[in-house]
Amino acid sequence: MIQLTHTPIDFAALTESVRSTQAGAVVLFLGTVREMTQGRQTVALDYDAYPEMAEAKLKELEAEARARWPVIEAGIVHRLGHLELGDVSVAVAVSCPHRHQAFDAGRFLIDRLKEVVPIWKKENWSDGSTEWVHPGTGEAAELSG
Amino acid sequence: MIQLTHTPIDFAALTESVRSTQAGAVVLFLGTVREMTQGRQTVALDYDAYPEMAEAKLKELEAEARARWPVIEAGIVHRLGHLELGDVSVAVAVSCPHRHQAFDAGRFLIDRLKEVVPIWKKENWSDGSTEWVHPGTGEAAELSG
Amino acid sequence: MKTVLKLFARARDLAGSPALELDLPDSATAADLRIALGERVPALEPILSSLLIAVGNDYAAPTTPVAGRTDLAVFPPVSGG
Amino acid sequence: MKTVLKLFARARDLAGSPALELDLPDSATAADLRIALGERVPALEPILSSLLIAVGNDYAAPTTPVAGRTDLAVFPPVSGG
Repeated sequence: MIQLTHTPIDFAALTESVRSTQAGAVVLFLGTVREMTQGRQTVALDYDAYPEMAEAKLKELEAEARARWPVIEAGIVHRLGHLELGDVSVAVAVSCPHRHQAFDAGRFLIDRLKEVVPIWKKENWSDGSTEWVHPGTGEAAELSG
Repeated sequence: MIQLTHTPIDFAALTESVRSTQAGAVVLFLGTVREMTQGRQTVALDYDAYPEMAEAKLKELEAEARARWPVIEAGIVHRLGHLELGDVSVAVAVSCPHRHQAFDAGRFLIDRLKEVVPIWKKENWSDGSTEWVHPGTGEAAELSG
Repeated sequence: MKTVLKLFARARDLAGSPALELDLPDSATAADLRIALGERVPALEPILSSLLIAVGNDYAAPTTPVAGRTDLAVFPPVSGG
Repeated sequence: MKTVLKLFARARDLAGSPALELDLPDSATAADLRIALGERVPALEPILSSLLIAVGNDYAAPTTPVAGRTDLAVFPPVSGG
């Protein structure tokens, strides 16, 4: 399942959806909104996306993972909009016959998601300022998850 | 949380228990009962343990993980008794500030669990035979998860 | 040719608009689009060189033709997850 | 000295018992225990060399003293997870 959502992510349901009697291993990754980043305090994040392309890229990533590992089921859900501290921003679930396959596929999916899927976060710092996080622009470093 | 249980593992509650505003990443690993192993069909597994030592070793593993990675929260639950196909035999949840820490710590915990924690599985094959899985004894290979 | 692009995140904020229409030569590539965009919206200058350009759902190479497309998008490096 | 050990998994099945009591010399080590166990329970022979020995909650080295302990455990390689 590939999904962008403005409501809280039901990671338990996502995990259930990838379980299978063909799989010996399930790996779930959650990205959650962390309070402290290099000494600065976050109070909230806002996520924006280019939805059509983001969904297309997520489907491509799932296909790439299936080509590289014996993935039984996979699901990726990314939340958009305003997130508070501790909220789940992204959930990646994958099942494979063996555990190292599931760990490798799960890590691949979240690593690549952060590189190629057109989604952006804006920091709401505790001093009241806001700042888009755009790695490599020299304006803000890649700080999350 | 370290726990051995004879009832189904509530992996959603375990995952919730490791979430933290200090963490940007949560990794959950589930071991599940797989039907096919090298061409043989499993109908069920029975797990036995030396409970006191198993709990002590699980606590040691959590301490080792905390010494190696900035673990915010960690939990390991292993089920014992009779498990059907698809049932969750073990759940490992860990939260860390960053995702690679959480993946590495989670993989370490399940890898080491399978090496040192005194728990054993007995295969119930579809031909009606049963067989303890004891890696390296020359009697049965390490076949799971 | 009339060429339409969407803008996202800080690029949208700096441009003050979620979309732009440019008139580009028939031969225009993604590299040409970047230059034209900098001339049209000087406020994008601080991030112009790092902007990503997408044609449909795919990232464009500098040589990818873009003139006349209405499914272009321009945005800074992504930060989801 | 009276020495008590628990057995698990296939070791318990082969021995037909979850626990055994052995009389070992005061100087007996884990290595000595393995030999004594093989003599006492010949059925364990197929897995004797691979059996793990624990003292309390820790794995024993071959030189670990075991005589007189009542918190010993003997079991085949683990397969949890």
